[in-house]
Formats: sequence, structure tokens, C-alpha cells
Amino acid sequence: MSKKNEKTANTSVASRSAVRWDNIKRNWYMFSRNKISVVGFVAVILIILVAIFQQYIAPYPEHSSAYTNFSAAKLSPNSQYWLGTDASGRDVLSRIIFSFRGALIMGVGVIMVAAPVGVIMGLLAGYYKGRIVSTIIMRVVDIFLSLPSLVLALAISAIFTPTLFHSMMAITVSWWAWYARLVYGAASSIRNEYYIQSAELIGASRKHIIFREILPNCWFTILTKMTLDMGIVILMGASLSFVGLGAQPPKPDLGTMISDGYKLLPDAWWLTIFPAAAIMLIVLSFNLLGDGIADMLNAKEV
Amino acid sequence: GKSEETEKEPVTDTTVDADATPETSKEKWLYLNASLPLNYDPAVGASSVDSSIMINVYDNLVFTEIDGTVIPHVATEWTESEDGLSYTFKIRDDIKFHNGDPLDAYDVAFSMNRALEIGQGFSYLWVNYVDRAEATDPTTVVFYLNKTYGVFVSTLTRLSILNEELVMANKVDGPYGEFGDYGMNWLSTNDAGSGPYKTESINIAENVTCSKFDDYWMEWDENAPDGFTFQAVNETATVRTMLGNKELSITDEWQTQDSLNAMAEIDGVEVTNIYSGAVATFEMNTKKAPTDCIHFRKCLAYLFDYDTAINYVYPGTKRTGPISASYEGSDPDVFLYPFDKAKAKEELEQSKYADNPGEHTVEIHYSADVPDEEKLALLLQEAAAELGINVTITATPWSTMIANAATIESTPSISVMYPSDSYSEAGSVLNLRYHSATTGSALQFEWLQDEAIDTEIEAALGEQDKDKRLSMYKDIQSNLVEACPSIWVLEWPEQRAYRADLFTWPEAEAEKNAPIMGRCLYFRTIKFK
Amino acid sequence: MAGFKYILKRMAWSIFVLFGLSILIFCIARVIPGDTATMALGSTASEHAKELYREQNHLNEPLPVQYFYWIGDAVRGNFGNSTQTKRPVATDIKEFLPATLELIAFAAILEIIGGIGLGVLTARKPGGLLDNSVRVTSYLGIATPSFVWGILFMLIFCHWTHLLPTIGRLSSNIVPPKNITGLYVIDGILTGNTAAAWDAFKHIIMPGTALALTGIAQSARMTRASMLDNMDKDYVSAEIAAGIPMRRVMWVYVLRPSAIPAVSMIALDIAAMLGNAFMVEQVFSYPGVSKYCLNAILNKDLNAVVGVVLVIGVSFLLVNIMVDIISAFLDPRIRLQGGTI
Amino acid sequence: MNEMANSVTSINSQATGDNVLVVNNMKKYFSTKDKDCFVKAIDDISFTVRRNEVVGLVGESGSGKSTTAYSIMGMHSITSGEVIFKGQDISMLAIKRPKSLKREIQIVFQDPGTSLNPQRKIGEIISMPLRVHNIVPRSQTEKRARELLDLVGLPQDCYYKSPRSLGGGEKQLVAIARALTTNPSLMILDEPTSALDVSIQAKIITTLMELREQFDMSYLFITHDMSLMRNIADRIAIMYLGRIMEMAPTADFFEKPQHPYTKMLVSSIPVVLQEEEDLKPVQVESQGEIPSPVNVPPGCRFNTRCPEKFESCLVDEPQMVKVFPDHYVSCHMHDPRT
Amino acid sequence: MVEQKQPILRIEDLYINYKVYGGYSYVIDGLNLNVFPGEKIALVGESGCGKTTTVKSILRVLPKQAKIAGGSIVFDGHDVLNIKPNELNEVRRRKMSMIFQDPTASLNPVFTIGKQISDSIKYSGLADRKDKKAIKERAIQALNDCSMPDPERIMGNYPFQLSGGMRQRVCIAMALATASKFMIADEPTTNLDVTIQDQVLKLIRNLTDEKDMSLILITHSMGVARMMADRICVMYAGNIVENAKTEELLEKPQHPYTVGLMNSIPKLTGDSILSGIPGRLPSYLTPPPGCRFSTRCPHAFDSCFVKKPPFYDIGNGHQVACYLHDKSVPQSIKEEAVSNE
Ligand SMILES: Nc1ncnc2c1ncn2[C@@H]1O[C@H](COP(=O)(O)OP(=O)(O)OP(=O)(O)O)[C@@H](O)[C@H]1O
Ligand SMILES: Nc1ncnc2c1ncn2[C@@H]1O[C@H](COP(=O)(O)OP(=O)(O)OP(=O)(O)O)[C@@H](O)[C@H]1O
Ligand SMILES: [Mg+2]
Ligand SMILES: [Mg+2]
Repeated sequence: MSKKNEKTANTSVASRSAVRWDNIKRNWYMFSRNKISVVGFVAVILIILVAIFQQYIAPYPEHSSAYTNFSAAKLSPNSQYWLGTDASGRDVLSRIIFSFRGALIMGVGVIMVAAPVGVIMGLLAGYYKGRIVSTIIMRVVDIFLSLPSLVLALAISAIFTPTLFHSMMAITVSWWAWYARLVYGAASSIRNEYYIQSAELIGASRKHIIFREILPNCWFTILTKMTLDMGIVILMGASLSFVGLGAQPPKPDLGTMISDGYKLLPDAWWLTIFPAAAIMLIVLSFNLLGDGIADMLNAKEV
Repeated sequence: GKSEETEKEPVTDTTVDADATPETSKEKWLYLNASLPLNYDPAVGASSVDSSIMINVYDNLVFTEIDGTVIPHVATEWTESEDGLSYTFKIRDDIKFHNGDPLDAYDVAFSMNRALEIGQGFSYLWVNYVDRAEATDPTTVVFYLNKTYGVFVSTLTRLSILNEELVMANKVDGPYGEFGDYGMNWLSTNDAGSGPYKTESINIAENVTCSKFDDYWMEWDENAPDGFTFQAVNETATVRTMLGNKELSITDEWQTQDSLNAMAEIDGVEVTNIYSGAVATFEMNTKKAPTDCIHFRKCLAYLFDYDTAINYVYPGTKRTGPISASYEGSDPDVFLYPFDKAKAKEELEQSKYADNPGEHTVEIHYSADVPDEEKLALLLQEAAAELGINVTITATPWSTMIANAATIESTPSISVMYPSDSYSEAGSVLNLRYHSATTGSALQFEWLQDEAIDTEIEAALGEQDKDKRLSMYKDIQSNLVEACPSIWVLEWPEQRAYRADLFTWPEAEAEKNAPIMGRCLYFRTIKFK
Repeated sequence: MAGFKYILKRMAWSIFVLFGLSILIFCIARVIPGDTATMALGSTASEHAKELYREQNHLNEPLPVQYFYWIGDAVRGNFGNSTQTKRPVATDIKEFLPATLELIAFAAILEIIGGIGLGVLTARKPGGLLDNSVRVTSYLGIATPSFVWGILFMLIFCHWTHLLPTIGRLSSNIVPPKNITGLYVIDGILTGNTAAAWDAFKHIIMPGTALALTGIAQSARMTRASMLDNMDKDYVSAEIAAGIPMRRVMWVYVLRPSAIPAVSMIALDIAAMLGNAFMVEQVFSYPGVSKYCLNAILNKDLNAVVGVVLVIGVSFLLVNIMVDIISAFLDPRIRLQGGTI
Repeated sequence: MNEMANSVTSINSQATGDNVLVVNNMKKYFSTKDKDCFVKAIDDISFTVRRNEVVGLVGESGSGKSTTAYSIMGMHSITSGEVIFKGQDISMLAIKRPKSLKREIQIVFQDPGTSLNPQRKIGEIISMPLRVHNIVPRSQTEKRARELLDLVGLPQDCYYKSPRSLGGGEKQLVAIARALTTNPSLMILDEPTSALDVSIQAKIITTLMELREQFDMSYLFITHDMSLMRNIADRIAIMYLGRIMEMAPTADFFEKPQHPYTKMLVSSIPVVLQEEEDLKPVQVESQGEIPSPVNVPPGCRFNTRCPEKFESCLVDEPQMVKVFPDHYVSCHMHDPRT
Repeated sequence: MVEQKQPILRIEDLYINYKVYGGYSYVIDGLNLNVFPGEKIALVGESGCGKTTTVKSILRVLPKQAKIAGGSIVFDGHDVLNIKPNELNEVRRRKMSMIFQDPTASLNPVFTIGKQISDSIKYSGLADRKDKKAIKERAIQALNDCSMPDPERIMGNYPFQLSGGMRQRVCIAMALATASKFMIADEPTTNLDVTIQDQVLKLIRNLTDEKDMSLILITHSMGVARMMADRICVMYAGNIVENAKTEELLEKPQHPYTVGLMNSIPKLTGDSILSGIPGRLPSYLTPPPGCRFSTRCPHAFDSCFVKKPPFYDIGNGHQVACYLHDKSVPQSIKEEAVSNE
């Protein structure tokens, strides 16, 4: 072999971190091929930052809590209140900024509970496909799926006093089943892959097979669904608060703001339009991000 | 009529088949919005919409005038026994039900007994007092009471008279023995009344349409409304649009101030200020911390910014004590807690919770259907925060509020309510709101359970002498203010926007209105222009 | 044959699921706090009346007994009386369901035509102007709650332009058509009452569109994605290489296999509308079953909640089975081999 | 049936004591949706694998080769018959087998793409069996894994790579390295190279042959490439529709093919050189396709395609008979009964 | 080479690249290929060396990531790369057909065989478009030609109901039903058993011979090439490296790659040492600047790494793209190379 050949071989010696870095770069490339996804990604980051630093960003942080100023009620957008004020004289912009955290907590909270539960159920059902365990799990899942989640959430949140936590709980109860179904589908097909068979033949434990061999292969699917779900859950939360089953005053909540503001249409349009736009922004961003992740995952070329 | 004699007559359904309805020119027609479904059976319904339907579709023995005076109506005269335990009424004989049957004393007795047996709706006015009703002849009916009931005649303004024959002909199996279901099923979508309007069609959750009863025993003005339609519209924006488009004549009373302001801008639209006895009240749970401490309650009463409420939340209203000035027997000189933070602080220092006022959260629940209540709650929340009192606010569906009232534990510290009642004497409200009998229901979130007050109320209601009664009411009011179970914020007017350019509406123009739920929507006296 | 058996099996499972569902719903309904009798009869009801009510509704029995009473009635179509309307829940459902069905039918047609049509159009030239604008719009569609669409439409078409009627199913001056199917538009046409049909149709436009928009966006995206996916397959190259015109390849050969995932998504979405329509029904005061359900839930009207939710569950299962049938129709592999879904 | 059994016992009793694997009358039927029908994937086969021997199992697609392999591995529960490994009955499912046994038999699957978990690094894939069986102390797993990489001729930088970034041949080498971790004495190779190019196949085959020497393993080598078998197998068994049709030492197999099916297969092989062409038996026109294992034709299962069939082929199932030393065939032409 | 005849297909200096992660993968690199009427050519090479890409470019059915960066393809007087869509479709319909690599993937899974064959016949203009009967007859004829048992029944079947061999026959039938001059078969037998492969190859051979069609057969296997082709073109990493009459090439392979390939093939003669070729295909992202085989070539020397070798004609129509055949290369290097072997 020639000298040149050896040289090319040497350059490809990879360390653990280099490989990892390379993976990140590759994924980023796949992700960023669609510029809109990048916009979504940036927007999500911004939203998270706003939610974290709401205290410092909002022009009138005090307007997000016990505060009324009826003499400044229903001012249209002006230089002092950029997005106007509501019927109690509170700054709409500040309230929108303060509502982000609730929306994110709602999304994250639901997903952080629903996803693990659903994923574990789905993994078990997928791994034991054809056995009674699997049948039982999937039938229970079917029961939960045979109702639109919003209806189930509505029913559950009506039982308790309406709070952010309770609506979260209500959505979670109906949400895990979707993860179970998704993961079940993936796991039961992965279960027949030869690499799982190999692991079994080698004598790896069930725990190892389920969590180390099957789960990592579902991970991307789960992640995609999780980001897309952020948007959907936030939408559902907004729908629940729209009918009065959401966060309670004076805590700012986009759905509640819309349902309050909409009573003042068409005059005080800013009370509806801006919160609606904020919901759209959040949901849109997460959807774009989710799409990007899906693109990244589905990228066929290596 | 007596059922035995006219059994064979075909049962006429007063609802006309929708298909057959001729395309009437609906010029003199009133359109109203309401949150449907409603209870059409007069023995069941008790809401303000229910009451306004009853007053238009059914007749009563007595009638309450706009100013609250009780005058004869179906009854021409009545006598009260010496002991006050029986009342004998003479009734008119020229009244026809909507299906043409004559109205007689048997129908009246039947209606009272039916209400007592069913035990829902307005029957609470009678169950504890009235034993039974009996017709002695077609024009005489006697009510037998268990105990004296000074306001009995006034309460009869709530007794809708049903056509016994028609009701019983439409009964189906039910829990009331020989009476089956007492026709409840049928009456939920039909009427059996003799009132100025008869039912055209009922789509339970959509709309209720009634038209003029031409054979009504009283005179019709030629410009009186030909009929009215209640529609299930509760979205404020929609209501406003419809009012602007003349698709709506009178709105319901639950419009927000903001919305009312906007509607008042529309040409030809005016907004009523009908004081029908309701008081915006913060009902405090006197049996649960921290509002179990009288000083804490007083502290909150001093913390409320009444002026802002009157000037900004409900502009143009006035303050009141426990009883609205609309009721006979309300005390105009009763002590009103002022907005006074210093006093509040003093009270707080005297209270059990002085050391750590933030320890117990004061939960305020308000009805999600009345968004303006939130503003009142916010006012208290803001002021309380200054004293370190922790206040949370929850918009609660009405059903949940009812559920909350069931036990002391589930009743929140404060529930915001706008209660009003059925007849125009202060006793009506006192009995309903502060007597121990109503604890555990949404009528009373205070859990006052004060034996002294109970006795006083009972005594007052039993008192047959009106003047005495009225002065007894005043005593109770000052005792109540001292106990401070509630924060009486302001006298809450029924504010309805209506198309003043199309018709004149006496109730809207009156100086003073009877404090009776639903009374202001008496359509017979409206005149189209 | 195998497919038929498969569907039978699905139905058998569905009954099981339904049973589980009924228990779930029953439990949810019964843990609602508060005295059922008081809530049903109102605060002013006498003790005697409440006791009567409890006895009639077996509320004094232990829960499992209550359940058996209830399920026994339920299979006979008797869900008890609604506390709101004081009528049998079944009657209420019969009355309100057609309204929602009419609304959903309109939304469904929009969603199918709009979603699949846009999907195919955008898949033709991915990255093109049409594709990008539709994609951006569809993102908006997905990100916007249906009630916001409802509000916007109402602003535009009622407040500002007065083009469309505001609320309800029918204008008050229109005589409703004779009840045949319960769908006003169809009944109107059948009975020759075209005024009613047209008026009812105008009432559906706004809520129906608001309801469909999210779905249109989603199904367009889905169709597009699976079209693009399938267009990379060899058989498409083979068809193009055989000289079959592009339009036919797209609308026939690629669409059919791509439609399978899109159709099942659309169908499930449509089924979900039955429960989710309450937001637009609320905004437009449209007297549908979904709004009825919402009110029942908010007013703790047990029997109504259980009844409606069960009806929704049944429809969901039926739609699921229908999805199977449609997929089997579109995909011979499922039809002839008996389902791998 | 009885006779069959006798003749089969004779096959296996023939074998010397150093049999690593003995398969006796193994059957594997898969049930179908229709209760009365079975997929007769393996229908009574018997064979042995001796120590340090390469046994080739050839046959068309669907003839049951993989099923045989999987049944031996215990991935399927067999319908009847027995599998004996080093004198120990292992007819049970893999999960029921003792851990030590799992070490002894390893398998390499056909598709290198699907037999490596795409979400794990090569290093993890190779270390996993080392950990499960505690073959080396924890601290040394990485070292050992790297040694194995070396052994199969893979560069060290593969250790942190994911299977995705490897070529097909390299993936197959990883699979082989993984199989080697436990020092097995029997390796089943299910078409390890059929998805690969010839130039890569060559490397893998060479590696495999070297490793066999080094580790003293036996191979059950499944393939449909007869030319390949010619070069590496010691004995070849040819399967058709769940049955072994002919089994013989390699040289014999190609020089004196007895079964018409063998002849048909061998004559269909496309070859590159004239010398090879000359080695093929007289051209037998290949015809027909392998029938579905659900409806196995009565009589000799090859009768639908056999150019030399006669009446009894349509009626009786032929027996396995010995025609030459170690050379068995199942054909009526050689059946003494006919 | 036959000088008088004009080639029916002439590919000159073809460059094709794909957009992939990290830039472009330069797959086809200045490829030249001539096919004469009636001639049968085998294109042999490792997996991934660009065989499919090359032939797809002839029919213009490359995936959308692919870009033809240069060169020309002239088929039967049509400049395929700059042709109007209509004309292209005409060419596809009548003159040229292609059998795709994977018969399973190249049949639309949700349409019957009959519909798929009929459609390509319909658009080929071989039968009146409206005349369903004639089309059907032709389709059955085509299946019959491919010795398909029971063609009537097969017409009503779906692809998944057929075995691999049958599917491939259907593909061949479809291709042959409409083509008159030119046929491309992309590894038509790779997934088939040897016995079936034998049948299918003979079928293709006979049918193309009958119509005197030209054929490009792509295969991995030298054996298959030998069976089928008059001429073999060995392809490596996007270029043809050796091109000769079949016998000539198999007996006297000249390019080091061909030699390596020949040595890797297990022979029926047995006991040959399989040597294989070390290494793997170079990355197309950063292909070696000179000879693309230089990274694996045992004989590579300086100039191999610098510039792409041209074709050297070594007589008898045998062309090799290797500097070892450059007269100007010093003998010493060549000898070193030979001794290495
Ligand atoms: N799990 C299973 N269930 C039902 N039938 C099966 C199953 N596995 C295999 N079969 C059937 O058993 C027969 C033999 O399959 P097997 O995979 O063993 O063949 P093979 O010889 O390995 O073929 P190939 O060369 O294609 O790998 C086939 O007809 C196949 O359809
Ligand atoms: N759609 C695509 N996008 C990116 N790269 C591609 C695409 N299609 C093919 N390639 C790359 O182009 C190269 C040549 O592919 P091609 O399919 O032409 O090879 P081939 O010789 O036909 O291989 P095989 O024998 O496996 O069919 C490969 O490296 C492949 O990765
Ligand atoms: Mg196999
Ligand atoms: Mg190819």
C-alpha cells in the first residue's frame, strides 16, 4: 500500500468525544436543512428564556399578581402599555410574558409524567407482544384512547377545583396512552429485529433488553412526539382554560385571557388578538422544532 | 276543571306543531337571551329565567306591582283566620287556560299541593308552613298552615296555577303514587297555564318561544308584544352583535360592565338599572379558619375598597347593608363598614390570626359565569396583600359552588354571590340567607348557625302585624352587621341592555322595582312604538 | 375473507373496550364531589324531594350495585334523566347529536377535500411557492386553537361585514324542516324547504370551517409527507419510466398508497371532533351535543356526562372500525391478508 | 414413519463420538390463522455437525434453512424431534437454556444491517456478552473488546462508532466479533455474506476460516451460494421444502450429485470460467418454483419440478438412503423399495 | 469496434452528484458508454458504484436529490438531457423500458397487476386507449410471453400475492410489452434463487433476442454477465474502468479492479483462495482526485493519485482505464506491479 493510503487511514482515528461531536454536527445538519425548523428552535429557546427571566423582561411584573388599576382599564396599545391594558387595568404584555411559564410548565409537566408512564407501558406491551400482559396493557390503552383526550381531560378537571395542576393532571391521565400506543408499535416491531434476538440468545437480562436495546431505538420517535406534544398540550390547556377550567386569576393564562378578552370584542380587540398570537407563537415554535427533529430522525442518507 | 266531569275531552297540546306555524310577521316580537336549558315546570324552576317565564305563562293568586305592592289577581279577595292558620281565597271565574278550560279553585289547590309534594323550586316558601290546600267550591280555596306565616299572601305571587285536568291527563309513571310523575315530564316542554302568553315551541337548550294568548282575561294593549323568544346565547360578543343587529331586544342581566358600556353606545340601546333586591355579597365561612374569627371578618370588611367598586366596577350603584333598600323593612341607617385600612389593621391585631395572617389562605370563589365578580375579588386581594393576608381567587362553575356549599370543610373562605329573593319583604332574604335551615346549600355559604338570629327570624316571619314585622327585621339587620358574616359590597342592579327605540318598558323606567326575581320581564305591559 | 374476520374480531374487542370505558366513565362521574340530589334538584329542594330522588336513582346503594343498575339501563338505551333539561339523556342526545353531526359532516368534507387536495398539490413541487405558502399557512392552522378561529371568523363575518348569521342552527324567522334525518340541510332539501336548508347551511359555514382548519392543516401535511415518501419509491420511477403522465402518477398511483395514513388520521380527527367541537359550538352558541356535554360536565349533570361520553366513545370505536374498512379498501394487503395494523 | 426413523438413526449413529451437534427428526410447524393448516417449515430433518467441521446447508429461499438455524438456537420451540449439543439435550427454548449453554452456540445473522443495534456503539455491542457472562473482569472488557476487533481485522477506531457509519462488510465482521466473545464451539452462520459484494465476501470468508482454526469451532454454514460451499464446506446438505434431499461430503456432492434437485441447482449456477462450466452436470433445465410449505405436495415434495419423476414420486415420500460412504439421498431413484 | 453502425445510446462524459449531508456526493464521474443496436451489455460492479444511478439518468427518473452536472446522453437521436417533457414521455413509452432492481419495490402495492400492465400499454399507444378489451388482450399476451402460468388470474392479483420470481416476470412483461428498441434491466435477479434466476435470465435473453433489442443488464455477478452479455463493462466508483467482449474480459482481465473481482469469486472448481479486494469504496464526498481505485489498488503509483486515467484501447475492442497500460509509464513500475500479484 502506498504512503498516502496510510495517511488517510490515520486521520480517521476517532476518539469518543470526536465521534460524539461528529454525531451532533451531523444531526444539526439534518435538522437545519429546513430553515423553518431552525426558526422554531430559536423561538423555543427564546420562549424558554422569556419564561425564566419573566421578572426582568416584563415591563410591569406586578401586573401579573394581585393588582388592579381600574382607572387605566382597557387602554388600547400605546407607548406606555405596548399591547394595551385589560379590564382591570393590567398590562397585557406583562401578563402574556408571565403566562409563558405556566404554559411551559403545563406542557413539560404533562409530558414528563405521561411520557415515562406511557413509554414503560408501551415497552412492556411491545416486549411481551402476544402474551397476556401485553393484551391487558393495550386494552387499557384502547379504553383511554377511545375517548378524545380533551373530553376526558374536561371530565376529570371538572371534578376538581380548576387549577393549573388539576388540568395538567387531567390531560396526563388521557395522554400517557398515546405514548404507550406509539412505543408499543415501535417496540413490538423492534422486538423482532435480529439485534434483539441476538441479545436474548447471548443471555442478556430482560431489563437490559427492554431499556438498553429497545428503548434507545424508540427514543427519537418519543422525542419527536414529545416536542410536537408540547404544542398540543399547551393548546389543550388553553382550551380548558377557555371554558374556565384552567389557571385562576390573577395568574395570567393565555386561554383565560382569550376567553375574558373575547367578551370585549370587537372593541378591545387587543385583549384577544395578542394572547391568541402568543399561543400561536408557542405552539408554532414547538411544532416547527418537532418537525425539525422528525426530519433529523427520518433522514435516510447517512 | 274537575277531572271527573270532563275526562273524555281530548287533550290539547298547547305547543303548536312547528311545521304548522304560519310565517307570522314578527314585528312586535321580543327577543331575549338567556342561559338555557331552563326548568319549564313551575314546580321545579327557581332561576331568574324560570321565574320570568312563569310570570308570563302562568297566573298567580296575587300579583306584585312594579313598586312591590301586592294586589289581587286571580284571587279577588281573601280572609285570614283568627289564629293565622288558615287563609280563604275567593277567585275569579272568568279565567280560561290556554286550551280553553276554565280556571277554578280546584286547579289552585292542585297547584299548591303539587308544589308541596314535589318539593322543588319555590316550594321552599311553603313546605315548612303550609299543610295543604283545599277547594271548597269552584271559586273558593282554603290553605291550611302549620304555624303562623305573616308573609304568606306575598309568597303566593310565586304560586303558578296549573290546569289540573291537562296535567293529570299527561302524567306518566312516576314516584308520586296515584299522581304518577305529576306530569313533570310533560310540563318540562309544555305549559298548562292561563297567563298572558302561551307556549309556541320549546327546544330545551336552544330557544323558547311564546306568543300572545288572545283570550287572556285581562285587557291587551294593541301595542303589546305579540310574543317573545328566549334564545340560548351567552357569548358576550355575540349578544352585542345581535343587539346591534336588532336580533335581540333585551339582554340578560349577566352582561359585563364593559360589554354594557359598549352596548350603550349603540344607537337606540339603553341599559337598565333595575334594583331587584340583589346585593353583591362576599359570603364568609364563619366556621372555618381564618374567617371563623369575627375580628378577621371585620378586618376584611374594612379592607374592601367600596368606592372603587361603586365607581369603576359597577358605576353608579350604591352601597347597602344586609338587605337591599328595595325590600320593605330594610334598614336605611344600618352601619356600613367603610374602607379603612387602619381599622382593618386594628381588627386584625385583635384576631386569632394576628401573629401570622398569611398562615391561612383566604380562598375566594366566584361564579365563572359572572366575570365582573373577579374584579371585586381582585380589589380585596390587592388590599389584603398589604396586610400580609394571603388571598387566592378561583373562578368556579356554578355547579361546583353548589357542591362546595355542602359541608363546612368544602365551603371556601369567601364565596361571591348576588343573592335576591321571592317576595318584597326583608324577611324573605333574612330567612333564606341567614337561617340555619339553609346552611349546606348554596343559599348560605356563611354557616352562620346562630340560634339567636334563627329565633328572631322565625318570630318575625310568624308575626302577623306588618309594622311589627318590619321593625323586627331591622333589629335582625343590625345584629347581622355586628356578627359580620358577610361583606355587603353594593346593591347590585339588574343591568340589561335593551332596544329602547323599539318599545317602552315600564319596569326599566320605574323609579323603584319590586325585589322579586324575574319580575321585571313582565311582557304584557311593554308597548311597542 | 380474512379481512372480514378481522373486523369481526375488532368489533368483539370493541365491546370489551366499551365495557371498560363505561366503568371508567362511571367512576369519573361518581367521584364528583357534592350531593347529587342537591345538584339535581337545586338548593331550595325539600329534604323529602331529595330523598325521593336518591331512591329513584339508587344513590343510596353501594357503587358496584349502582353500576349494575346503570349498565342494565344503559344497554337498553336509558341513561337516566338529565338534571339540566329534566329529560331523558337519550332524548337530549337524539336532539343534539344531529346538529353536531351536521357540523362535523361539513367539517369532514372540508377536511378531506382540503387536506388531501392541498397535500397532493404541495407534494408536486416540494419547495415551490405553492408548497411553501401552504405549509406556512398550515402551520398556522395547526398552531391556532379552533376557538380562536371561531372568534376571528365572527369578528370578520358578523361584526364587520354581516355576511353570515351569528349563532345557532337556524335563523329565528325560518321554519325548521320536518325531522327526517335531523340534519337541517338534508332535511330541508328532502322536504323541499330550501330556505331552511340554505339558512342552516349558512349557519354551519363558520363553525364548520373553524372546526376543520386544524385538521385540514394536519391532513395536508400528512398527505404531503407520505406522498413525498412514496414518490421516492421505485414503483413511481417505474411508472414514470413507462411514460405514464405525471398527473396520473400523482393523483392515482401515489395518492392511493399515501392516502392510507392520511385517511386514518382524518377519520380519527373527525371522530375526535365529536368531543372537541364544544369550543366552536360555544362560540357560535350552536346547539350541539358537544356543547351539551360541556355543560353537563360543568354542571355535574352525571347522567348526561356518562351518556354523552359513552356515545362519543362508541362513535370513536365505530370510526376506528371504519378506518379499518377504508384502509382495507385502499390497501389490498390488509384486505386480503387480514390486517397487520 | 418407523422405517424413516430407523434410517435416520443410522445416519447419526454412523457419526463418530466427536459430534458437536446432533439433530434428530426435527420438525417445526408454524400455525396459521386457519387452524387446520400449518406452515411446515421443517418437516423431519436429521443431521450432525462434527467437531471443527463446516457443514453447508444450501437450498432455495423458503426451504427452511433459517428456520433450522433458529430452531437449533432455541428461538423457536420445535414441534418434535430433538437437538443434542455435546451430548446434552437442548430441544428447549433459548430462554430456558442455562447461561453456560448460551455461550457455547452463537449465531451470525444474514442481514448485517439488522443484527446490530443502531443505537449502540460497536464497543458496547461487543462488550455486552463479555459483561453478561463475566468472561473477563469488568475493568478489562474494553481491552478484550478491542482485541476482538483486532482479531476480525477491524480498525480500532470502530470502537466508538455506531453501526450506521460502517459498511456492510464491516458490520458483519462486528457481528462475527460479537459471536466470538463467548468462545463458542458451534457457530451458526445464516447466509452471512449473501447481502455483501463478492470482494467483501472474500474477506469475511477468509476471516471466518482463520477463526475456525484458531478457536476450534464448528460451523453450520447456511447459504444458497453453491460455489461458495464448494470452497469452504466439508459436508453439504441440500434442503428443499423443509426436508434434506441430499447430504454428502463436498467433493462427492459436486462430482456425483444424485438428486435431480441437486443437479438442477448446480446446473443453474452462473459461472465465470469455462472450466467451471465443464464441471456442471448435464444441463438440467430449471423449471417451476418452490411450492408453499402450507400445501406440501404429496409424495416426493420435489415432484412438481422434477424432470425425472415417475408414478411413485407422486405417491410415496422417499426415504433417506445411503448411496456412498457418508452420502445420503432421498429420492425414489435410489430408494431400494422402488 | 463496429465503426459503421451508429450507437443507439451514447453517453458522454456524464457527471451526476447527489446532495447529501456534508455537501455533494460526486457519484458518476465522467462516464462514457456506447450501446449499439441489438447489442447486449452487462454493467458489472460493486454495490454502490453507481450502476443504478447511471441507468436511471438515461430514463430521467433520478431522485430529486440527484443533479446531472455535465455530459450528454443521446438515445436514438434524442438528446435525453435536453428534451421536452412530451418527447421524453414518448421515448419512455415506446422505445425504452426498464426493469428495476427490486421487483417488490417496483410494483405498486395497492393496484392489481392487470391495472399496472394495462396502464403502461394504454399510454404506449400500442392499443386504442378506449379499447379496454384490446388492452387486456395485450396485457395477457405480455404475461404469456413471460411464460406466466394462468395470466388471467394473475391480472387480478396484487403484487404481494405473487412470489418473487413471478413479480420479476411481471416486471419483465411490463417492460417488454411496450419496448421496441432498448431495454435496461437493473439487477433483475439479485434477490432470486439460482433456479429462478436461470429461468428469468433466459427469458430476458430470448425475448430481447426475438425483438433484436439492445440490453443493458446490471449485475453484481460476473457469472450472470457471462451468461447474458456480448460485452461487459466493469464499473467502479462512478466510472467504467474496463470494457471488453465477454470472453476476452473474463479470460484476460486487465484492470486491477477486475482482476481483484475475478479473484474474489468463489469458483465451482473449488479450493481457490478467495483473496478479495482490501478496503471499500471511497467516499463520494471527497473522492480521490486521480484514479478512484487508487486507494485500494495494489499497483497504484504516483500518477494514479493525481489524474484520472483515460481509456487505453488495447485492441480487440478491449478498453482499460488504467495507467498500467499507458505506454509512457516506465516498464519498471509495471513489472513491480506484476510481481506483486
Ligand atoms: N415465524 C414464522 N411463521 C410462519 N411461517 C414462517 C415463519 N418463519 C418462517 N416461516 C416460513 O417457513 C418457510 C421456511 O422459511 P425459512 O426462513 O426457514 O427459509 P430459508 O430457507 O431461510 O429462506 P431464505 O433463503 O429466504 O432465507 C417459509 O415458507 C416461511 O414463509
Ligand atoms: N437518493 C440518493 N441520495 C444520495 N445518495 C444516493 C442516492 N441514491 C444513491 N446514492 C448514492 O449513490 C451511489 C451510487 O448508488 P447506485 O444506487 O447508483 O449504486 P449501484 O451501483 O446501483 O448499487 P447497488 O448494486 O447496491 O444497486 C451510492 O453511494 C449511493 O449511496
Ligand atoms: Mg433464511
Ligand atoms: Mg443499484
